[in-house]
Amino acid sequence: MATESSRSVSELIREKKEKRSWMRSTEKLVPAFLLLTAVISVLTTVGIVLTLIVETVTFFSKVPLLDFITQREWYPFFESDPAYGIITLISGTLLVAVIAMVVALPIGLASAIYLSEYASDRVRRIIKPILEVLAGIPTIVYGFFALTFVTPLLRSIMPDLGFFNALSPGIVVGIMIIPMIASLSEDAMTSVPRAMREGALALGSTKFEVAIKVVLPAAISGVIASFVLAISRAIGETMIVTLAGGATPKLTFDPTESIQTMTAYIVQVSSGDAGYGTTIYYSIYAVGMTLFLFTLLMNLLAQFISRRFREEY
Amino acid sequence: MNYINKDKVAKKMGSRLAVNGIYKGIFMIATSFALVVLGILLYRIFTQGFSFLTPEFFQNFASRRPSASGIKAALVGSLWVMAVVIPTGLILGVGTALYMEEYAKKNKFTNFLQVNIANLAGVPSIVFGLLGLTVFVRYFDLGRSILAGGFTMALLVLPVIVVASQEAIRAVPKELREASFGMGATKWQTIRRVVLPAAIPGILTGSILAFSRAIGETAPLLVVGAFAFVNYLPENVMSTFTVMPIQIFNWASRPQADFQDVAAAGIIVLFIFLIVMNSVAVLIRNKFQKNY
Amino acid sequence: AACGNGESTEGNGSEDKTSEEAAQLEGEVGIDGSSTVAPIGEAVSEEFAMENQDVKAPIGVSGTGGGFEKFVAGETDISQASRPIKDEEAQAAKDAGIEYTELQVAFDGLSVVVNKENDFIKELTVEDLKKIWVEDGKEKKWSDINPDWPNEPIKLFSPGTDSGTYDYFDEVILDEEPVAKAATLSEDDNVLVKGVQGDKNAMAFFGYAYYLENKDTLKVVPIVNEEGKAVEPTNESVESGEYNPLSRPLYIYVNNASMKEKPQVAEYVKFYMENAGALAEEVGYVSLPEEKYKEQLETIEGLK
Amino acid sequence: MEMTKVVKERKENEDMAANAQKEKSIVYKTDNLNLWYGNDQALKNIDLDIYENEVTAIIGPSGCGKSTYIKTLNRMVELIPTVRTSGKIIYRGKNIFDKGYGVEDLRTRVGMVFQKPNPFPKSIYENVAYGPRIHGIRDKKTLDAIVEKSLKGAAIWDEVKDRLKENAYGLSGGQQQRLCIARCLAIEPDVILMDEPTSALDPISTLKVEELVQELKKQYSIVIVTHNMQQAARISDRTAFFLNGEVVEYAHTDKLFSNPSDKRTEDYITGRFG
Amino acid sequence: MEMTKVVKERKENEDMAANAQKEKSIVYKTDNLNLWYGNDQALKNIDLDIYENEVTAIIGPSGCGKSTYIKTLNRMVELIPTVRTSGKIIYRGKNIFDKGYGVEDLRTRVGMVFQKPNPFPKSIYENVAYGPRIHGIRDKKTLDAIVEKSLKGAAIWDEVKDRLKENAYGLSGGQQQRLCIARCLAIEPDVILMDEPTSALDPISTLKVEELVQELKKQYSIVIVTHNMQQAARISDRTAFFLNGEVVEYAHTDKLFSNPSDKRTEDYITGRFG
Ligand SMILES: Nc1ncnc2c1ncn2[C@@H]1O[C@H](COP(=O)(O)OP(=O)(O)OP(=O)(O)O)[C@@H](O)[C@H]1O
Ligand SMILES: Nc1ncnc2c1ncn2[C@@H]1O[C@H](COP(=O)(O)OP(=O)(O)OP(=O)(O)O)[C@@H](O)[C@H]1O
Ligand SMILES: [Mg+2]
Ligand SMILES: [Mg+2]
Ligand SMILES: O=P([O-])([O-])[O-]
Repeated sequence: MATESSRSVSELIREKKEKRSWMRSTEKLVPAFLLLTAVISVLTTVGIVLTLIVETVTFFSKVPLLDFITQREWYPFFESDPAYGIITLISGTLLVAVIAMVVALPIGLASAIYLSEYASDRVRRIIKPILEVLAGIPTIVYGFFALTFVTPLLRSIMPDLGFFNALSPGIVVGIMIIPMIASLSEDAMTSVPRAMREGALALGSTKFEVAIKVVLPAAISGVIASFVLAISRAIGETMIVTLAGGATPKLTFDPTESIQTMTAYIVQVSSGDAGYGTTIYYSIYAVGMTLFLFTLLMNLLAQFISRRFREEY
Repeated sequence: MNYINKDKVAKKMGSRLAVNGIYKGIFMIATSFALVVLGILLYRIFTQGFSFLTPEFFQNFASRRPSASGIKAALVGSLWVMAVVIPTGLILGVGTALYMEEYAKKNKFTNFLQVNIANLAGVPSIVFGLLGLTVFVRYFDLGRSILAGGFTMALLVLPVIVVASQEAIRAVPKELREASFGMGATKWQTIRRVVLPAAIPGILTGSILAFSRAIGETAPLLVVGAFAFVNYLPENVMSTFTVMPIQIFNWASRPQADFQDVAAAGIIVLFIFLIVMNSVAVLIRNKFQKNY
Repeated sequence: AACGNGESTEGNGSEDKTSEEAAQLEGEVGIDGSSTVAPIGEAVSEEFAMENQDVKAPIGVSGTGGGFEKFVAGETDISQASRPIKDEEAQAAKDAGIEYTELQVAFDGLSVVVNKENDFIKELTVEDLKKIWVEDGKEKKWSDINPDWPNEPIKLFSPGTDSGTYDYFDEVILDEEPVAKAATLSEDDNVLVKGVQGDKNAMAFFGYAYYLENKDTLKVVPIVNEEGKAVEPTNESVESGEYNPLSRPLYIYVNNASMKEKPQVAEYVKFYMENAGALAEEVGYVSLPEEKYKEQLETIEGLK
Repeated sequence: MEMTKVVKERKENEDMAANAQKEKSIVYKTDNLNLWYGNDQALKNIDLDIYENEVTAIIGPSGCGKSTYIKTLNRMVELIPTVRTSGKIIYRGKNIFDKGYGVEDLRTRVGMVFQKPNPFPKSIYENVAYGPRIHGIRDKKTLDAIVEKSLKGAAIWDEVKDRLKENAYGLSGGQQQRLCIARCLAIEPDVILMDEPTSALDPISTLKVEELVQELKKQYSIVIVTHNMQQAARISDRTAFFLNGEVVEYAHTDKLFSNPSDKRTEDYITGRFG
Repeated sequence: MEMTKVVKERKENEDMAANAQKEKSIVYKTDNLNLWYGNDQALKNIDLDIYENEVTAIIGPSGCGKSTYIKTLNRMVELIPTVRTSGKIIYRGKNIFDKGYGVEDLRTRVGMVFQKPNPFPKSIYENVAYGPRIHGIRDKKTLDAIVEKSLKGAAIWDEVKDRLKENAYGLSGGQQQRLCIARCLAIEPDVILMDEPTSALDPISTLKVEELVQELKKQYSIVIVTHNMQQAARISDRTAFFLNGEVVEYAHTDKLFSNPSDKRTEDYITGRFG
């Protein structure tokens, strides 16, 4: 280690340093730029809320808010006596969401448990990408699947079932969100420390006992959050219910009946005949706003749950 | 004074093991359910659309005659839209994630940002369509262009990219950052030379999945105003366009039965796209997984 | 639909103008509007592009109302419509300073269909239809219409309430009263076809094209016209106006300023009028009488 | 570092124990055990007998296979998918690698305490009751009794008896570790395996756990891995010195520390490496 | 554990060094340093001088604040947002806590080696070239020279010279640690801080690193945290014994191990706790 050359490196560094005063400004500019990108996400929300609010306000100048909340029928197209009872669309939306959850919750959770507790690394590596493909299938494809496969199948089992019903799209929406629940819950479960599992196994637990009594309780916040996010996705789902749910707004909780969801209504109107400036046109924003509030509520709930019940380990 | 009766414990063991076995079976069946559905879906679409999947299908524009119909404009349109979505989504998404993970202090604003991102992730895609129509098409006067559609889709996938990037950035071991800081590196040097390279596989994996979802989205682009019939290729980002899901939707609502099969062929192409993208994501993930 | 007229269409197009003239045209023609009319427009654009490679004529399907919205905002040159423009829309156009011309492009014969197994319906009057479809607070049974018919509930399938097809039916049959609440609605006419195919007590109405395509699996109901004659929708009966009141014209609305300032738009509209008849039949609609197209061609000549 | 002193201080206890050793029966007999992680051999030809009601210490530098060996004794090592073994481990007369040997059974009878305390994210009570519960004990009274007895056995009862319903994560590291020991005692095991149970603890907690181990050995056979040679000297009856996956020396603790027969052992215990 | 012997074996070197010590200047002067993580005080009234071209060892039980202290010397501890400090650390005449004191500058002159080898997931070459690069050195020739010199300085050149382009993760733990030392040498620091640099290494690698430290001290001042008292005794000139965030005793290494002046130090080095 010749001192001569050693001197040169430290000196070089010092020398370069003086020349590179621009580095200081980079250090200041970069965070400013990054902050800007972060602010865009806020602007997006602001944009959404503004877009919705402006038109929604116009809507409520034509239709009293009270009617919107209390009426039990949704017949915007009857020019003589239109009815705008949002509860009708909400019931359709919830009906589909509930059916979807009945399908997706047990299956998604069971898949998550299988993947995180039982499956070998190799199996997991094969199945997870397949689930991701399932999650990435365009919803319009699912829509046709519901219409041309699931509905006829259901009708062959239940001859009384209408051609349009809440059941078929509900089931297919459920299938669509299985991967979401499976993958988010699996993440939550695999992040439960190994030590916890080892502790339980060392006491003579079977894998099932480890999964149900130790891992699941420890991961419960993540699991519940995945449920809530999935519900929110089910509520926001558009094409499947548009295609297979019928377009009959109805205040019902009978899954065999045809219904309309909030999203399906928006699609119906925005691809339909309603003229700009009509009450119907503004109604899609009021429905959009309701939908936005609904999903906002679900998301806040999910976050609250995962924060409130986050286990300390 | 023993409380544990060894015999009883031994006897119980059999039934516990049986329960374990039964549930393992149930869990396995549940997992395969999704796979079976995927199988049925693929089978139906392939048998229906396969006969239209000819080379001409890729070379032709849409036509009133099923046999002359092709997906060229929609395929290229989707690619153009992705060419806008990917850079926009990555710059905004990774930028936001970097800001939140590396620069933001733990304060109310940061917390608000995080909540905001999570909420955006849950906003129905059709609402993004309304936003895109109002802001990009009308307010910024971009018209019904690829740029307007691409920006709308970029905002739609933004939350997913942000969350995936945040996770990837967080997963970069603290030790690597320490090593870099320990040598007198500045924050941005550390990020650019250590954190980002190490996080890129994770960022890409999450982002590709987000982009592959964008490829299949119909509703927001319908609202923003992608055309349903286009018989030319876009020239630049200001061109009008159509995309695969909209073309498929258009075919599927035609009266002629043959168009249903053309739609199925379109779905196959879309699927191939998705599977290629997902495979790339999986490859990246598997290749870089065990680096540290 | 028969492809029989395809070649003659192409022949028609190339006769009228020299190819040099066409090659000079470029730019975009903005078209949006009715999803019902869209297949005709698409066929026109497809043929038009063969001769005018540099003109872009994409078609949007925002629906008749959505199309007018864009038309009024000056975003499109041509708006396709499955019904005439409404007063409010016309007013909005006036306010925006948009002048336009209405052109008919084809007929659609709304077809009333029932399940293939339905052997008792021979014909229906407009009054019968109204009785069946209007909302009156009761469940509809076949026997309510005709005591000889089975005492079974009727399953109704209708196009979405926001479609031009529904609008037209509502106007001419139901006198703008609401359709029965029990009716199942869908935005996608193929879905209605499936609904009727699958239910022996089903009845639906939808565009002529969807009936033509599913002729073998559906039974079409002859409708008693104003002259008291029961008529089935066919190309002839629709074109001649014998099939009434359920045959309706389809329209395009053309922005007059675009016609003047954009040669490609003028050329496109001209091409449309020259070929609409043949192309409409090819995609499942019925052409207007020949004279009607001639008449309209003259109208547009005056706009250039 | 007056190791010899430490050892001498224990002489009295030792004498007694030494006499008893002849009668003591063997709990675990390890016979030519080899173990591979994938292609890397982590254990080589291990032969080792573990005696009833004794504390057997395993020492050696990092990576020598201590943890691997102790985890093989209750087949926990099999959780790592790449692991392969050859040879035998005879526990109470049966080879634990035999086909059909119930691994849950084995682990019920052989408890384990880990390096880092790993209580479940449940209440203190539920942590201890977990084992009895999965083995089918539902009766509240019995469970209460078991919990109390186990916590007493782990010398932590007095500290937690008033807050049994609180989450175990509220306890200090040392308390958590004793809770884990209590959890392990609750199913009344035959053998207790401990992998560096005090390495994450402060000196006072360490002392408590050490005292506890001395107490427990009256009822249980204990195998303890430790980095800390003083600890091995203080609490164990026998010590095995591992190096690179082999047992270099296995002897009575006082013999091994005062008069090691292998040069490597001597180097290690005098701090020449490790 | 004949610590005294170990210490004696080093006497010869020591004598020489001891003479030189009077003239040695102070690199770091810590003056009444306090440090809190949130509300928990981790360092209490630390006064400590670190001398040029010496190895200063810091020992003490787990959690006593060793890592915290060493990370304060190059202000790395500030990466944890809750940290607050009071007092002074004078490095080469300037208080590093002064406003306007360039923290990047400080860290450029004070290198650090961590407990777990933490090479970047890049090639061996790029790992070493990282420091010079971020400081603006681009010239390929100069970089090549620096990389070679640093790898030689860290006694790993011969092992890696043929695979400089390979990923550093392909190296063994011991090699990785020496690579990290090379990386640190590449920017020619004045002081090198080492936080338990051998605790994750096997005995042979440990030996190599220890020899390297002895070599490096000719040019650099070294502060080393270690769990291993033998190691402190083997390689350091002075030793500070930390307990609960305080410096219990700070003295020449031979003095501290052979004749500690504090009872707690004695207890610790004789293995009565820890
Ligand atoms: N999961 C694993 N996969 C591959 N190799 C492993 C694994 N676990 C341990 N090893 C290797 O097996 C050898 C023995 O490891 P083991 O953990 O048994 O050592 P140890 O003596 O307990 O060390 P320590 O004192 O650090 O805990 C080591 O070389 C280690 O690298
Ligand atoms: N990031 C942190 N936040 C809060 N407290 C911390 C943090 N890091 C360390 N501490 C606390 O500060 C004290 C000193 O920790 P430090 O890591 O300096 O100990 P150490 O002597 O290096 O221990 P070890 O030998 O285990 O490395 C401990 O009580 C520890 O719990
Ligand atoms: Mg170990
Ligand atoms: Mg430390
Ligand atoms: O799209 P339509 O307006 O014709 O229903």
